[in-house]
Amino acid sequence: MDVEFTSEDQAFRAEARKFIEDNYPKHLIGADRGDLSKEDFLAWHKILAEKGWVAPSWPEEFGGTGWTVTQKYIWNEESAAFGTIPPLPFGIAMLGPVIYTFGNQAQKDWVLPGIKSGETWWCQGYSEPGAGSDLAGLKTRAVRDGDDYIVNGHKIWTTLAQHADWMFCLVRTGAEGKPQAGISFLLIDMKTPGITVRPIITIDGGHEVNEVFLEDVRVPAEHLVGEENKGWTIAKFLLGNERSGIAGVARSKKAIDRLREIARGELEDGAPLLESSDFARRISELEIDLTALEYTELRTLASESKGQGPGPESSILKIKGTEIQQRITELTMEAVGNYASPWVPQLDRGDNYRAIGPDHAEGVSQTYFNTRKTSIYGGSNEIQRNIIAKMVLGL
Amino acid sequence: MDVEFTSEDQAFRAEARKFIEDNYPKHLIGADRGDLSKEDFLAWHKILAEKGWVAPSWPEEFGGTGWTVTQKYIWNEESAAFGTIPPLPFGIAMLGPVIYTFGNQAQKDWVLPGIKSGETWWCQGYSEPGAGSDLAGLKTRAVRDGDDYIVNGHKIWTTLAQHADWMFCLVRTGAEGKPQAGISFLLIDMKTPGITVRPIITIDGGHEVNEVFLEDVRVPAEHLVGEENKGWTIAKFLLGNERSGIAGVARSKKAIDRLREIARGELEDGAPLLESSDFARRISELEIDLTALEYTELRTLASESKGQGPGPESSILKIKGTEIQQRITELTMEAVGNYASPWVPQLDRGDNYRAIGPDHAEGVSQTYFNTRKTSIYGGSNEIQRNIIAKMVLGL
Amino acid sequence: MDFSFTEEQTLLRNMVQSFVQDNYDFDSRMKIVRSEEGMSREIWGQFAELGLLAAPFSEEMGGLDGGPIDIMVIMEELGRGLVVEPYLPTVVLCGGILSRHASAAQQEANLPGILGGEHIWALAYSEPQSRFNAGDVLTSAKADGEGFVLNGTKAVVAAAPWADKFIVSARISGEQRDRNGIGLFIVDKSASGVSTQDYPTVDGNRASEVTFENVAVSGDALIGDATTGLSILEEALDHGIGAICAESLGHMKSLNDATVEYCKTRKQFGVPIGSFQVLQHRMVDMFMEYEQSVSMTYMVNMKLSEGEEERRKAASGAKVQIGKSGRFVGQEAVQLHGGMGMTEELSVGHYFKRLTVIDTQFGNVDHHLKRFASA
Amino acid sequence: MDFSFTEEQTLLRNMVQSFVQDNYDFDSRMKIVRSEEGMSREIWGQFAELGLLAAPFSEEMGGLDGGPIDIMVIMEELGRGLVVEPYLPTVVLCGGILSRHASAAQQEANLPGILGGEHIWALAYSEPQSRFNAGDVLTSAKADGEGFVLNGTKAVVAAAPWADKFIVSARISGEQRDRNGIGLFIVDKSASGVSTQDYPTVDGNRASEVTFENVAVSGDALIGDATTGLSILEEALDHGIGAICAESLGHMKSLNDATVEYCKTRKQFGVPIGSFQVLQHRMVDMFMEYEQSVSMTYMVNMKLSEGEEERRKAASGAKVQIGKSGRFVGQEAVQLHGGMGMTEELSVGHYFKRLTVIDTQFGNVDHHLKRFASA
Repeated sequence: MDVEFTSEDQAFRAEARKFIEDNYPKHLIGADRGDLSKEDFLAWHKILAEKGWVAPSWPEEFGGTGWTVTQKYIWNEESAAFGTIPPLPFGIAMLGPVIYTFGNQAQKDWVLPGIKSGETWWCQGYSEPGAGSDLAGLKTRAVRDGDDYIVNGHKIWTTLAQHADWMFCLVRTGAEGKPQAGISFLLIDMKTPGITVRPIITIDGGHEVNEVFLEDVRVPAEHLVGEENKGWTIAKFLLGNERSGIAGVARSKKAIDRLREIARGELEDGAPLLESSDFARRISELEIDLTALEYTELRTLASESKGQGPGPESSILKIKGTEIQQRITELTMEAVGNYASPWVPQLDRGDNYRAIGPDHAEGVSQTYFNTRKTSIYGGSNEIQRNIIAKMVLGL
Repeated sequence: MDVEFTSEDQAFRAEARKFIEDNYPKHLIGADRGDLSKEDFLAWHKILAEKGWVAPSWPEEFGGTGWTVTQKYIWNEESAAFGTIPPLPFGIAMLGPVIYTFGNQAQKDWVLPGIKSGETWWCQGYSEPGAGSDLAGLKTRAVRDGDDYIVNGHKIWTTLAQHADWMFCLVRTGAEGKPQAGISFLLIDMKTPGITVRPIITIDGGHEVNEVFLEDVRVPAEHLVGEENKGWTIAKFLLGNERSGIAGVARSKKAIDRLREIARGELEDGAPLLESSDFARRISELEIDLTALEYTELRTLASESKGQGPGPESSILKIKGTEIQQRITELTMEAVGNYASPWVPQLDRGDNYRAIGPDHAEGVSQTYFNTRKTSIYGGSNEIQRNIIAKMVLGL
Repeated sequence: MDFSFTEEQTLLRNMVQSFVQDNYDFDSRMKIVRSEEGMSREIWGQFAELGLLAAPFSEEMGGLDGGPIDIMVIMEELGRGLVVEPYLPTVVLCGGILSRHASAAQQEANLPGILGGEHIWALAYSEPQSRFNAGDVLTSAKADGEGFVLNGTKAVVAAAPWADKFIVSARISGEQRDRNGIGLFIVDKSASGVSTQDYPTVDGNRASEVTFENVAVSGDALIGDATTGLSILEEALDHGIGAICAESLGHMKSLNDATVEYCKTRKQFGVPIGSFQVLQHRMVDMFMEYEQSVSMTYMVNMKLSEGEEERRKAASGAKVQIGKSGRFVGQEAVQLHGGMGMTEELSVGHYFKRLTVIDTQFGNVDHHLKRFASA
Repeated sequence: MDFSFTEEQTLLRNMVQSFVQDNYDFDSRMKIVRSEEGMSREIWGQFAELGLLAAPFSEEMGGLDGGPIDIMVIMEELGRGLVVEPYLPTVVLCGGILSRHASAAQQEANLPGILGGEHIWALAYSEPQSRFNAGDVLTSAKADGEGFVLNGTKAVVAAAPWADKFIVSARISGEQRDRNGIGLFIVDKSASGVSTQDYPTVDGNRASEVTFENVAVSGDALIGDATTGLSILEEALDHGIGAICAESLGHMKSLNDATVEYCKTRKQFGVPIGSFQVLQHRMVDMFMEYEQSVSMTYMVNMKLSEGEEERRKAASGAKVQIGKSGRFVGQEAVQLHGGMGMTEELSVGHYFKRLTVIDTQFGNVDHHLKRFASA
């Protein structure tokens, strides 16, 4: 048991850092996610793709990097420390592993390259108005008609669907047995007639999620992944992967650094807020909880690297990771005091936009409001606790 | 809406205070509950009985004081501020109201005077090993045999049964319908053959609770209160009353005063612990929560005085009251630092007993351990939340 | 000791409740918030007609002789409707200062405009560096003949975009954080040298950065004197706390009702989600937070007229309670509504955002815990 | 980076685990605790035979060349059995100080007695007024010829009733809370002027108030010198933290296992209480607290040999985690066991009490949050 990095690891860290510093687009340094255009989202993705570093978690035969667990950890740390915009998760983290695990050769051949290059923007058609925590309750129907499926239904919370070229989608193809039994996993071209995307504006004033209406949408049957009615296995596989990336330790570290910086600049009766023992205490508590989470994630990664997949224990990473993110954004909002109130959501900013109060106060409330979603999405934290109760504790 | 006391109320406060100061037994000032003999427990009770003040909550016709809600509140405040040993709850708070509400004339005539005078010490035979939160699951059986019932069963958590003359007891007399349907309320003489009391030592080292074994115990049928198989109504009535006294606001105020006193005497790097901003903050949080609870109790009392009985809302008083008591005892233990460790439970103290560390540290850990019971007994705090969810929120 | 409302107070509550229900449903509210001006002058006029703007003032001043409990009743009901019209700054804060401390001449000149609904007022007291310390004042008032000249910037002044008049704290003498030497001045927004940068706030209100550049005011613009300015201001802020505590009760009650209702109807796994015990207990905790907040709100509003020390302690204690409870209730209401709670379309998120601002308004939990401990 | 145990460490764990299971079940433990002496010399002898007392010492000293990770493994398993025999004070604290900082002569004179199980040691460092500041020292060591004369009282010295030898902190020079001027002395319990008042502690251990009255020690009783005493002591306490963090893992694991098991079998309302979602989520939270504690325990024990600043931060961070988690797990285990959890008959309450003491031992959460922030 040893927490030191080998000299090889240290060399890799230097290489990773230098690559980011030399190649990360200058205009995106410190960019706010809500302000990004489609091109902005993809800029770093494409640079990484060229370098061959866009999908470190994939097996090498499909374009992964072959890095050790430690190297991946270092790469994440360096990316977060610099504050890069991570490659889009929908393709790299979500669909990619599904395709190389469950897809046929043709699907591997056309889907994986598009994900890596960034040419195809994918979105995730899972949730429905009546199927949130109870995902298996989904009602969107796909009926076979010759070589096609005809899809009708209504998806919701579809992140960044406004930019998407394709959607991977859970649909109901069978009505018998348990609700989980009749579900299939389909790939749908967003340009197909019958698809309508409606924006949902969230309480932070942002447009990140959408409703997607599907009306008699014709999908070639070759875009079915795996077997018909066996989609639930794929869905669970994907959710498991989603969970493991969600701890966000390195980004939370960076966010605490920023919080500390803000608290150093904010004054309370003339003294830096950071010197207030109450405030310092709460930052310390956050740091300690984050350290614990970091080591919990490292322990998980270590057992994964020994061939044990991410088990239900990884629900801890989701729960603790999002709780910490929420506490950081809350404390950051608190740090800026009265200047948390001014409201200038990204959507409303014109060209003559002028910040209110200190620069570091900008958007902190929006970030706080937006971050409330993290305990809801990706399987709510209540659902994650159910998973641990059932799968780990056997209750 | 007005928080001032009238001049009548203020005169009553002065009278109450003077009566306590003049009449409270000197040797019981500051006495620790675990050290009390049976006589000690009853000394103040008997003085109050003589004065006619032992049962302020009872109707005047049965010996109540006829005080207003405000006067009762003042009496509780003054009693707690002085630190009196309250009259035994089993008779005054629990059984008395049952008897004058559900008992027949003969029962009123012999039970109520004994409660008031302190001549009869009652204990409560409710819980059983298999019936805790699920009280209706009780198994102790009473079978009619001529003019008697023959009782067999096993009660547990019977507080101070080692001193009791009589026990009021829930027994199963019918086996049909819902579990609640076949329960009866019996009064049992503890000297009846077939009764065995076995002490339970708790983690604080004290002997407060017991098991009571009943083996072919013969109970005259005249000691049935209310109708056979209708005891559940009485049980619920009694639990409701138990809940409303449990907030313990005035005693918690006194306990916070003591905590503050201790924190003034304990030093941290040479300065009083009370000046540590972390510690002061936690005391303030306690005081604020207690103030809120005090006003919540006052609001409940006010609506009771308008004829509305204690509703399910009073579960708040139980939950918040016990949470606050637990936090106070925990913080008090924390205040004394290393001297929380020495362990000299009451049972082990010989005549040559010598305190370890400062006097104020004595017994603080025991009190903390003992107070953990408060969120378990009288309907656990989980059960209280179930009650609010069902009865108040309609869930 | 008495915890009942008078008959007049019950009538007042019913009146405001009906008015809000009839004229200020969620859609109407959002229309007002999104309008150019961000408030409704029509609603404000109706407030005047209903006597709400006159409620707390004495009969001699043309008012209805109400007190903090009446304000409490009004604010609670305005909270239920998430009303943005500036009752708090105009009537409670500035109106309160004028009625308690202004000279007869100042009252005669200014109160009729408030009671009649002609003028909106804003209290310009916080500064970019002051955080929650109202005595941290850099804005200067330099004596100039009989009058004063004001220079400085006030931060996040609620309702300033709509206001006709300000009460402005400014330092006549002393150092940045001295308790003495602060004066409160009545300043017309139209006065030369006053400029504002207006913006919406996260809770659907409007505020401004207000700059005073060599603004000349006459000597009778000063309320009280230079030694009492901060005391007057702190008293007003404690009254403000009493009022927003009540307002927050309206928010919490609305959120709790909406959440229980939602959980009874929203089905997952074939059953209403309200049948899950974890969610039930969460709602019980929300209910208890609300009840404890009601208690502290009653407490503070009964104690606003007590001595300074007791008033401060009551106000800080109540503000801590409301800060914590409002945060908990708001966050959990969003959580239990799931994705729907995150959308602009539902009122839930808007109550949540107003409660978030209330935690900061007049000082947050940390600030008031310290003030409580030192009182 | 590597989170796996060596084969030797796994064997060590299995050995201690079997030993505790076979020789230290709950009844045996309670018999030992309630015995006149309060510990078992027989068990202690077996520790020596099994090599546990030699585990962390270097081969030159006759040890098995283990490190903090080995101690962690041992303490975790001793924690599962609630073992009271003084491994922590003898081997980890005093043994650690001797092995790292004593002179060759001091080591030769003292280590064999520890490794062989002949001598029990106690670290006498806290004082009635010192709370959690090991540098707050009133006990004096006055130079007297080649030696020193000790006067003062040490408070709540764990294992002192059983000890043959003490390491005592005493002030050679400077003021009460100066960092410099503190020496660590080896003192025989049998030395003239040493007296103890012995008592049990709430966690089933034994401790003493130890008084030194004109106790004369020779110059070679001093470990290190007068400028490094506090540093040596703080390092030892951080090692102690690493060890009790591991011990607490044993407690938490036992409590979590017992609670899940109890909730699966205990029926109320006709179903196992473990089927109630609120209790399920409570147990999930207990599980997560345990997992986070495991992480912090690994972390601190890997960092004990790093530089002082990193070691301090790691130790304080871990102690905060264990303090909070241990408290939560202990309280909830009692709560979920209901009345049974309150009885002396079940092991639950005893784990709870030991965890309660661990929160205070070597400084509580408040203390270590401040130390963490200042590191």
